[in-house]
Amino acid sequence: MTSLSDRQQLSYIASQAADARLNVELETEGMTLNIGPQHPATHGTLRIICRLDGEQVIWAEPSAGYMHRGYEKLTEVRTFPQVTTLVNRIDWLGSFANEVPFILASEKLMEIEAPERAQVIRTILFELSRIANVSLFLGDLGVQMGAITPVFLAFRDREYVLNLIEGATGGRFHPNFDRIGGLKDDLPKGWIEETRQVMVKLRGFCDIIEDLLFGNEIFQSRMRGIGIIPADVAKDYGLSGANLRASGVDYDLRRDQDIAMAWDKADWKVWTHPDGDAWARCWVRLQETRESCKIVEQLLDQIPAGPIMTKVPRIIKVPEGEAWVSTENPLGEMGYYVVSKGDLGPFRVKIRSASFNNISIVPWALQGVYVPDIITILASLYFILGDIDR
Amino acid sequence: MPDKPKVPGLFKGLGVTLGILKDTVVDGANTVQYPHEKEAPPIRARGVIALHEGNCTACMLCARSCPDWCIYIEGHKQLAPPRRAGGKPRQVNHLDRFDIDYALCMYCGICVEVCPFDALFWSPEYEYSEPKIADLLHDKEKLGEWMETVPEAPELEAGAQKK
Amino acid sequence: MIQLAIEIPYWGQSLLRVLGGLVAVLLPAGAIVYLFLFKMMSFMQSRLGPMEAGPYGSLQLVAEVGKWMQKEDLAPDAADKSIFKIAPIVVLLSTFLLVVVIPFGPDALFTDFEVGIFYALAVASISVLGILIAGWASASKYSLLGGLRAAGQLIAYELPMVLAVIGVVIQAGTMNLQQIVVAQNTGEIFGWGGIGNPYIFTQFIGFLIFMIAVQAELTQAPFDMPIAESELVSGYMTEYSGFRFLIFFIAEFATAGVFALLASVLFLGGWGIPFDWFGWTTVDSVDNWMNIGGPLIMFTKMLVLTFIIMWVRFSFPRFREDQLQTFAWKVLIPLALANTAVTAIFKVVF
Amino acid sequence: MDPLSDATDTDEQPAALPGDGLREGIVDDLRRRIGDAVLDTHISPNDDLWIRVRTDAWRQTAEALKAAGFTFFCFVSGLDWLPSPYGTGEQDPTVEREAPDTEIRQGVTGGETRFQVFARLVDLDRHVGVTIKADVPDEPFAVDSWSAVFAGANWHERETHEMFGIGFNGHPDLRNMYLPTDFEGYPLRKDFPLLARMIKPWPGIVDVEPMPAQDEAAPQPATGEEASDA
Repeated sequence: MTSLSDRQQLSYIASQAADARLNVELETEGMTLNIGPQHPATHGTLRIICRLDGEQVIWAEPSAGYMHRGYEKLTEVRTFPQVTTLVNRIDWLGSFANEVPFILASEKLMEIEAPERAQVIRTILFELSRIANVSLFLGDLGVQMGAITPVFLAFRDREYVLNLIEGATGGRFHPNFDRIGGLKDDLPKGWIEETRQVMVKLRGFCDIIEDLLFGNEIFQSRMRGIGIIPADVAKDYGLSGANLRASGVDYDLRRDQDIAMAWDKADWKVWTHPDGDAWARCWVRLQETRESCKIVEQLLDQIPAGPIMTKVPRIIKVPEGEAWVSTENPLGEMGYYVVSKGDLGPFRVKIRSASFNNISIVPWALQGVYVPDIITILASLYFILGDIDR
Repeated sequence: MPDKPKVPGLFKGLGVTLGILKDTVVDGANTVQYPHEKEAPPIRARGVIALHEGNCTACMLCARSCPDWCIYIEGHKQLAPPRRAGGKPRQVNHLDRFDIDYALCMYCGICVEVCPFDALFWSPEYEYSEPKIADLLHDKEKLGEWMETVPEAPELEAGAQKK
Repeated sequence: MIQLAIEIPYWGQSLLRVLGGLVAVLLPAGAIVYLFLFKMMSFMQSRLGPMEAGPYGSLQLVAEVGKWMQKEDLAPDAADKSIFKIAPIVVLLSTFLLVVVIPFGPDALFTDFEVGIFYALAVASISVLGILIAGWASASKYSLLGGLRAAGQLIAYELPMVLAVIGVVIQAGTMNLQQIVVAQNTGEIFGWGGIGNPYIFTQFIGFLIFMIAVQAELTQAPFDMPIAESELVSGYMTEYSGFRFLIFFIAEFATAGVFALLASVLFLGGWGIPFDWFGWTTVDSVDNWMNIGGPLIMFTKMLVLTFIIMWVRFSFPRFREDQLQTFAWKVLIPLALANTAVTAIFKVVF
Repeated sequence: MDPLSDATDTDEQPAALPGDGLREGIVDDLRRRIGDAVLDTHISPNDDLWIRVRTDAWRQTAEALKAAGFTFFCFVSGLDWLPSPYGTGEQDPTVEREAPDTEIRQGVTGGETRFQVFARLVDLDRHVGVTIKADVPDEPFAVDSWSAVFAGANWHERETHEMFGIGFNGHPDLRNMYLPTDFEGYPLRKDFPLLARMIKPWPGIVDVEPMPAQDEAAPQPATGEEASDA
């Protein structure tokens, strides 16, 4: 890994911004370009207004809100089971991972804990939805950079993971499988064996993407040294997940907090990268996909026998109180601040989604950058529209 | 700017695509030619909701707990023959109308879970798209028809405790 | 020259030439689109590609043309109507002009130009004009950006293409394409004449540079900045639809086919197979059946070269255009000049 | 979870507090930095930490915590403690509803006003997070903006402003984040009606028509007439 020293990083940004300023003094007539809301590079309806000078961006500002469904208002009129179905539509690629923090927060309020077996199966499904989410990212990364083939491979291998999730939970995209106190059902027969085979396929997929994309010199020259985000700026903006770890911050919520899940049962490594550029972010995500495969394979052998659900009354009334739980979702740190006043539904749920913070750095990151690099930086930050707009 | 492109990286990429070409030619593509061959969805797939009319007592629990308000139920009370010979005729709810509007439904499955009399089941059927959106309002008979497509519940993985 | 049974009047010959030209351009384009864009690309992505239209999706091309024909051919109202309409024609024109000079057999050729290759390279740059006016006339930001990028790229890559061809011209000693083909099939490499002397061996660097330059001329994958889907939607072609987009589509693949034909003439020995396999010595002594065999051989060589072009197109991500320009000016052109110098020295010494 | 601390006991020192005392250390450190601005704290051992500060010390708290090591900005948002006058829209209109309770009860660390603004910061090295709350008084319906301290707060404050109407002094541009610029009203306030549930009648109203009375002359047809709402 080439580690660009801080001086190099800042000099690169300064030079880009300097060129942009120079052009402004020459009175060259700038052009305002709207990228989106209907655009192949934005994963959904995000609009980025950028003022260009030639091919360089002087000022860029994302304008979100085209997909705002008003989740926090909706949760106020729904009961707890209904909010679980609502909540896995926020990050629709890694959808099971959305339900888990909300359910953990409610369980913390009710001071109950899912049985051992449910915790392990929850962690396995959590990692499976991470693999489904990030494998699509790896394929889509190719399309953003212009290579057509990786996206088809991504969809092909992601299909196996989605079939697994559908086999266990019933829904490919919206499993709605998590309940306060455990899971809705147990795993069907033969599921564990099938998962093991799919994990082998997914490892193969990661190797193919590494050869096809990451090994490719054109790809490296497009990604290295672009969109460098130093660690303290990342922390200031609240970037989380692979974006933070790519700037050299060794922080992973799966390892750094004790939470009613089974990550501590498997031994796996948290990958970081010193550079903090677009390449580092994508490289860290590729290694994390491999780590997830490793976690799933190890946990598959450690599923204890036992019930899948603890004793929970049929009509759930969560006692009064406030709780905050956040987990390491595929996109970053997703957390729920659940305020309950003791009746059927939550009183207020603050949904802290990862992409909202990840995208708030775009105006800072896009200064003085070329037009194709806008797409590179956006692709490397990897956001999902539902996550930004909620 | 770009360091001189090292050759191996580029050619490894070419090798990969050629490899996939060979795989597709040798052991067939991963895609399924849909109208001719169909992929069977897993047993638990949530395709459509089937109604077992006999069990339904119009208790409206599913309609009340549906987040999208897409279940419409109407019924009336009537007398039913007594269970035991000499017994008093029972008052029972008779179901007149039980519609599920699949244009609104988000397939969350709360109604199937909450139904105390096991009248609603999931069936993995997925081919019921309609040219007109109004036809997505399935009435009692249509939901009855889906009943045969409801599969047996799969046995569970080893170590699972029977609920 | 071959003696035909009946004497074809002059207008008949020119009619034949027009039909021949159409076939020589559209047949490779159709074959490439079906074979490579539909089938090979799908197989490389572990899927089967179009299977519904006709057996094995063979009539997909007809369906495609039919679809584009019946689509409405609209132009944005702020567009500069006249040049907006003729832009695709200009791009297709350059392909037809280029095919005229390519020899397909001892007698099966349109014209026998003394300065064949010089004319071919000059005509190839007309398509740059077509792309530029398409970009400018569409009055949309994306097309403008696409057009400007295309102009910069195509001009930057014409230089290495021309320089790569000079190596071949020096070695063949003539600019007449027919003579180049003959030179390749009769000469021998350092005394061993087993398979003639296709210039791909002695001019390998020239061949590499020429293929990279062709990849850039066609705005294909590693160099498809002008049609960068993920940024400019589809560059200068964004505003086109219906019949005009069909012309652009055909032009794109016809140019790929014709450049592959040109490359096979320059580097793979064109329509000929080594003459002394059949005891031929000069062009006139070649048997008549080569007028049928020649085009077939050319077609297979063209398919081989297009396979490489498309293979690269489906596997590589995209250069950024400043990297692209640096690669052209700082790497390809010096390499081409060096290649020309070395060929000249060898020409003189041997 | 000990019961809601309604009395604003500032310095209750629970005897042998379970947990590693990390959070107590943070609270004491913060008290040293901003003195009596810390109004109320609530620690759930080994789990989470809530701090309520005076409104005018809101930005000062941010700077103090950032200096104390809480460099990771998590989020800023608002809370409206008024119970919703509309209920969940799933009531049977025929049944008379008991009067909706309008009594405002604040959450964990108490408070006086109906609106509160709350934020969360995380110290990545010590793996601990803190939730900071502050009341938002009615007349200067605003708090100081954090965007100078944490650049990430810019977007969060814009969203809180458009959803609750809370002003942020010193914020560079408080434009609407999600809603169209000319949108009136603040959606996340509890008294903002959720229109979707107002227009459509609730299908969950029990619609089982009662037994036809025995002495009624003409027995009603067994199938019962079509109910009104579709």
